[in-house]
Amino acid sequence: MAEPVIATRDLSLVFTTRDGPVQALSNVNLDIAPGEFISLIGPSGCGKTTLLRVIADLERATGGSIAVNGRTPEQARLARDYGYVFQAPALLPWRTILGNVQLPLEIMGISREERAARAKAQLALVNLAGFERKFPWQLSGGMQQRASIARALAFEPKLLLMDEPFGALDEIVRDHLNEQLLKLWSATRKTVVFVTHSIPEAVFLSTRIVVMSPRPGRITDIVDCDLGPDRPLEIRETPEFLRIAQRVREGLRAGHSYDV
Amino acid sequence: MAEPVIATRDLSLVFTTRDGPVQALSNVNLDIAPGEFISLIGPSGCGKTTLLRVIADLERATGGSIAVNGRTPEQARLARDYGYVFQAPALLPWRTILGNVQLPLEIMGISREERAARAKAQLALVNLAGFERKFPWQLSGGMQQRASIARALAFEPKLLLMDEPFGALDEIVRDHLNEQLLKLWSATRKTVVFVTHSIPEAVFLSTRIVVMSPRPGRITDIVDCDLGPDRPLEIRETPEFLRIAQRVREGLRAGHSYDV
Amino acid sequence: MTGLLALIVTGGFAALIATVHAGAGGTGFWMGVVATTLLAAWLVQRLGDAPDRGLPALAAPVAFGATVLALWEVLVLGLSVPMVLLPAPSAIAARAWLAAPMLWGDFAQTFLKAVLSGYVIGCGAGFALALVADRLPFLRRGLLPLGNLVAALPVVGIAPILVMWFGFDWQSKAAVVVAMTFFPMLVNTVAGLAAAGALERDLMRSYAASPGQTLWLLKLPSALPFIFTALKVNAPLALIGAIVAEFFGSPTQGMGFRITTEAAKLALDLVWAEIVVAAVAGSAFYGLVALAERAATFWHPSVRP
Amino acid sequence: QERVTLQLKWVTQAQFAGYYVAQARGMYRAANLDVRINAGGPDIAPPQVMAGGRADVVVEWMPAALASRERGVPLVNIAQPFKQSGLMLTCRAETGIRTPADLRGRTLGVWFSGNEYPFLAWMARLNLPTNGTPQGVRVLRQGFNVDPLLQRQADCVSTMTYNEYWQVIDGGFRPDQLTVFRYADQGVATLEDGLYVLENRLADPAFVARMGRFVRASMQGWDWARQNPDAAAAIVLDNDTSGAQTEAHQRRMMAEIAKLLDTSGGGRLDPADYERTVQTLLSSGGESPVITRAPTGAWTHAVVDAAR
Amino acid sequence: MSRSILPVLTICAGLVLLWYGGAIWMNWQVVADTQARAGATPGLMEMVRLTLNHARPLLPAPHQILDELWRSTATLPVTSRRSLVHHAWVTLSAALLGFGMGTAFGVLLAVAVVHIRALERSLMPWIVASQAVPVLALAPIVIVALGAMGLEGLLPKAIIAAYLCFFPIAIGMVKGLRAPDATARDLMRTWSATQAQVFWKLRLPASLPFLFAGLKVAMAAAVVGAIVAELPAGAQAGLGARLLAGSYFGQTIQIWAALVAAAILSATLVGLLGAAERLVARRMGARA
Ligand SMILES: Nc1ncnc2c1ncn2[C@@H]1O[C@H](COP(=O)(O)OP(=O)(O)OP(=O)(O)O)[C@@H](O)[C@H]1O
Ligand SMILES: Nc1ncnc2c1ncn2[C@@H]1O[C@H](COP(=O)(O)OP(=O)(O)OP(=O)(O)O)[C@@H](O)[C@H]1O
Ligand SMILES: Cc1ncc(C[n+]2csc(CCO)c2C)c(N)n1
Ligand SMILES: [Mg+2]
Ligand SMILES: [Mg+2]
Repeated sequence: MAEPVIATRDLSLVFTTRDGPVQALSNVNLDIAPGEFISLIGPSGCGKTTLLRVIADLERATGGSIAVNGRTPEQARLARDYGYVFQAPALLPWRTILGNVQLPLEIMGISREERAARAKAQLALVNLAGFERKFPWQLSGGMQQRASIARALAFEPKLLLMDEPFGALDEIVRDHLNEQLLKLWSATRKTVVFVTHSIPEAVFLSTRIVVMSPRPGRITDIVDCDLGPDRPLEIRETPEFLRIAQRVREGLRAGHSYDV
Repeated sequence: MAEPVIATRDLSLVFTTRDGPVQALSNVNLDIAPGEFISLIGPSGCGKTTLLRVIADLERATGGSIAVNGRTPEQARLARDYGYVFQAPALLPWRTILGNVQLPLEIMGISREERAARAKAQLALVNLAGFERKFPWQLSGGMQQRASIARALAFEPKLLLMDEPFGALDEIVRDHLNEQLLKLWSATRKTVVFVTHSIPEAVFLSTRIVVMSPRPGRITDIVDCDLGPDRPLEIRETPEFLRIAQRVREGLRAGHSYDV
Repeated sequence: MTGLLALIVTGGFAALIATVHAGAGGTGFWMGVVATTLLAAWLVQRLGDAPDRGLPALAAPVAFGATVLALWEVLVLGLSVPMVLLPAPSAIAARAWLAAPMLWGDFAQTFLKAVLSGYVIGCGAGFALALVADRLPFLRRGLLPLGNLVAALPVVGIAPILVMWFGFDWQSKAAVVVAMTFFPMLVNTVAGLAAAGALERDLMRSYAASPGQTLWLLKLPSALPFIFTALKVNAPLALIGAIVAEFFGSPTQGMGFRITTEAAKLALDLVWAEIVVAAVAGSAFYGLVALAERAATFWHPSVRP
Repeated sequence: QERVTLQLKWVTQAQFAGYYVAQARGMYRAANLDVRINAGGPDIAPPQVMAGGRADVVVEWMPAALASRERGVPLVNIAQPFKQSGLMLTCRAETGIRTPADLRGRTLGVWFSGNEYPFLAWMARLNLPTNGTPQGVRVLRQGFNVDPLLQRQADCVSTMTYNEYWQVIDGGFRPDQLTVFRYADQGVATLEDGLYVLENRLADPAFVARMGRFVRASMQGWDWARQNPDAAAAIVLDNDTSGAQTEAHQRRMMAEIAKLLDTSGGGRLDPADYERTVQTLLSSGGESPVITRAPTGAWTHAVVDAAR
Repeated sequence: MSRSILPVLTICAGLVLLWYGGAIWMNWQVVADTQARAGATPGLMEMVRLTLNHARPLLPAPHQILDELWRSTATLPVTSRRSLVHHAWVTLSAALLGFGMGTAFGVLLAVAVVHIRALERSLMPWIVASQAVPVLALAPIVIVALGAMGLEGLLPKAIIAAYLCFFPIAIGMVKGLRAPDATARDLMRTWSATQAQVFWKLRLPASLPFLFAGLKVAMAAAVVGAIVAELPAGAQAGLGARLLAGSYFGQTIQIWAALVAAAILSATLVGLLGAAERLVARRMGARA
């Protein structure tokens, strides 16, 4: 295996709050190789976002270690190793949609023409052509979410961290974007860490699925997902696909506190 | 049929923006009878939220007419006829989770003890017991969404308007909450208007499914969903269920601009 | 309907003013005053509820101001308030008309020279220090408490010192304006720079944006509502500062110079003419800043329709 | 006891020693008066206080009193304890100013608020324009102190013999390093601290009688202060609520004030002094003259006579 | 709080050094003039000593101010008329009363303006105009007029302080009360909350950052207002009276001592407001 893009050893994170500590991550051990597509799946509040934030150097682990591209998360962040799609759209209200998508490109000093061209291409990809000049509050929730995806894709990072990017989208758009993402991934061999709540989506996209469970947040299962690089939408009806999905579902259920 | 809870006639809504008008709703005709569970489904940006907002008197229609419980939406709002779960959690950052859930009860002048009791019960229902004293930013995205559901349920309205309440939740929690909602609905015979992106969820929950399509937002299909009041989770594997789901999927696809 | 009401109110006040100038009084007169005032209040209320843009938006404040002026005239003359306490608007206007060239000279000296330069420098300095403090936490913790100290320096205390340092002409007045406008800008900008949301900060962090980029692209835009608050508060404040500073030594021109010297001579009509100029200039200044605010913070919930 | 409220024109200092002495040493009480003395300050115009009904009698300079008379507050001079004017222009000798003619082209600090008229009259007599042209003088509105002279922002500043002049001395000048022009010597003196009341109240004989007793007691106070300057200064100091005055300064001020007083006539105004003041004011010109015509009825001897 | 002690001390030390330099530089000319007139030719060290101990300096040295502060506070009983503590108290009481009145008025005005559209249109421009009226010009008239109505002592001064300090609060609060975003307002609408409920539960909490920024500016303005108002009230007592007397007698050091006292006074008050703000923010769940 090539040098992992992300390598964690006994990674832990405890939030100190006024009414006591909250253990959000506990002994997370995970190696992610270049070009992998990893999905994180698990009950709400199990630490998926927190893990992504630690990788992105937005949160500092309180125990264990983590390396991103062999460096500390901070060095990786400063080197602009990753792009991050947040769980909420986080669009700046004073910028148009086009302006928002161009924001990272501006920060990275890309020329005006290229900026506009790239941003427009990405907006078209997420089916927002024609909305360039609208302001965020003039878009529906799903449209805002798509704009934020376009923003993360626009600057073409080697590592993509995506926190439930397709949560607010309907099945059809979601299928479309799943296909687009898969195409992008196999064409560019990006590494993707992807948080989702949809088991079929995880199985359809991933090379490996990491199942987490809450209180304290930890990894309970890692499911290999060797469906090969070529995945038409119809693959979702194959027995192989359904078998993996079933395994993930069981892992998920096991980690749950309900007795469903 | 009893007097409809919601009745729209050629309802239209045009937003005027700086670069021209946006037709968000066009000639929507829809009658919803008491005790119905109606799902709105449709591509992102097709006007689902807008329709809900018109019903809730948060947006004024620019054409056609609408009656809620035989009155104008404004009268219905002032009579506190409905509860609304927004697409974004919209929790007040300076209130604890418990404080947020109690807010509508405070406004409706319910006594302190009952407030606390009801709020706690709802928080337990959405599996947030133990997080009462946290502030919103200390919760994960899904937990915030659940808190906002608890808030809308806490004041026990006769009409529930829910805008993608379960979008940010994993399958297991979602199944659980779907069952709870169904139980609540069949026990209290509330009228529910429910926006979702999940076809199985819509079929599982609804008595009728309204399929919408964008630009301009309009109703393209209304699918009856007569699975009866008693719906175990397993009903999702029955041919009847799959047939209805297929019909909805087709309606959805037809209204889409992609040629998938 | 509104037009008719406006006509009645205008006619009523015209009649009252004519009566009072003719020297009449009595119960009937005062009942007329009360009735007309009530009608005027109703008119202002109606105009205030009219749509937002264009002429109607101006009608309400104009009607309100005209009412106040008419009442002032009627009351001052009707109750024969001595001129040295409060002159009637008509007397002020007459005096202002005669003294217009002098008023203009005073305005140029005080407003165009001292206020504008002091405002720009003072707001600029408060803003710059806020930026520095935001960037360097060490300075923030050290400078802000000291910034509070500067804010607390009363004009009447610093004005004599600054006149001593910067001379009698407008430079010392500008220095006073700098000292007065500095703190509101500092406090508001610091609060504004802290107002950007956590998620948006994380976003900039994820881009490894430089502090300058974060400032320019995120913090400054979200600080704009606060910054404009300071700019608005400072607009009239700057004017007061310059005028007051002129009380402590000045050339023989300027609004503050005129106000004190004429007040001591009990030429209150000229004093009030000068005060009217100050009020109009201050409001116009404020109005310009408020217009700029609407344009620059169109996205803020308080401005968004 | 009858109440009298006296409004001073400036802050508590030996300039007003007579009134404080009359109060402290029981002269008012002996005249069956309960006198309340209100200090003034830069923002207090005694005529305005009078018009607001907040004083029975005020200490004011005659130019300001005549101005207020023309503006509808008819003040009437009832007594004039100060015979001489203490106003002067003090110049740094090193600038080469020796005579009034040397003032051409200089920067001068002048007190305004009505005090500028004797100055303007003087400049008019010297044929020096005051609009800042090189052939004339440049005028600054001086604040309350002599800093402009010490800091060389002005060549000359206005001073009172009893106050600011000594601040210049304290500032490190010897008297021979200063050139002093007394307004009195230049023939442009105007009457300073006098006692004024509202004209309409003089119609009331009881009021005239009360003011008569007040003036007599005040003049007794002045007489005592003139003879016991150090003790008078101490009494002034007792009445200084701001705690800013110093004993040395007040003693010196009292000594100088004594030179301006005339207690012999019981405070009787000399009509010749009045005429000279009016003439000076009328000859001053300026863009907003303090008075535009000779006033009538601006003084009365009725009160002083009643005091006999 | 304790984290800021070191930075404050460091910066103070830097400022004091700068100040000494400034004092030498600014007072040089005056001292040189005096010495020349006295016919003396002091050496460099002597000149420096003289500039730092001049009785009527352009800029007094810090130790001169401290000395004056010490003399006028610690060495006198606080009831003495020469005690700066006494004068500070006179000013403080008027400032606090004025601050209270100004805050109440400013907040009420903002509430009224946010809720009654007609008011915003008709009244607001005139409120703005009123602020451009120089108080010091009006103060004598206000004091005389109030005196004619029988109001004397503390109240007229407090009214002038209030006049100066209500405006920043009103402007900030109008902004703050309108800060809640559309979703939060819609939420309250769905519950058909009354205006009062929207105010207490949404607008007011959301406006607190604006309110505190306004309060801090207003606190400083109230102290300034109280001091300004002391002049037409006869400059009998208070820091304003000390400033005036100092200016009138050319006692630069006394002016500076009064200035520093005023600055310390309102910085303390502003600091207290800051502490209150942090307390409130903590209770409202602000991040650490
Ligand atoms: N305030 C507004 N101003 C202008 N246009 C608006 C505004 N709100 C919504 N729109 C437009 O109206 C259309 C419908 O929006 P709506 O929010 O109802 O969509 P939706 O069906 O809820 O989508 P989603 O599933 O993404 O939430 C969109 O094209 C959107 O851009
Ligand atoms: N800033 C914080 N302070 C305290 N606790 C926090 C903070 N952020 C997150 N937590 C807690 O950490 C746990 C994990 O949160 P996280 O956001 O990682 O969940 P998640 O897996 O992303 O959930 P979801 O699917 O709902 O988004 C939760 O219990 C949450 O309450
Ligand atoms: C505003 C104003 N400034 C200065 C003076 C001049 N003045 C007249 S009497 C006096 C006190 C004597 O030392 C002073 C300074 C004034 N009258 N009004
Ligand atoms: Mg999350
Ligand atoms: Mg929506």
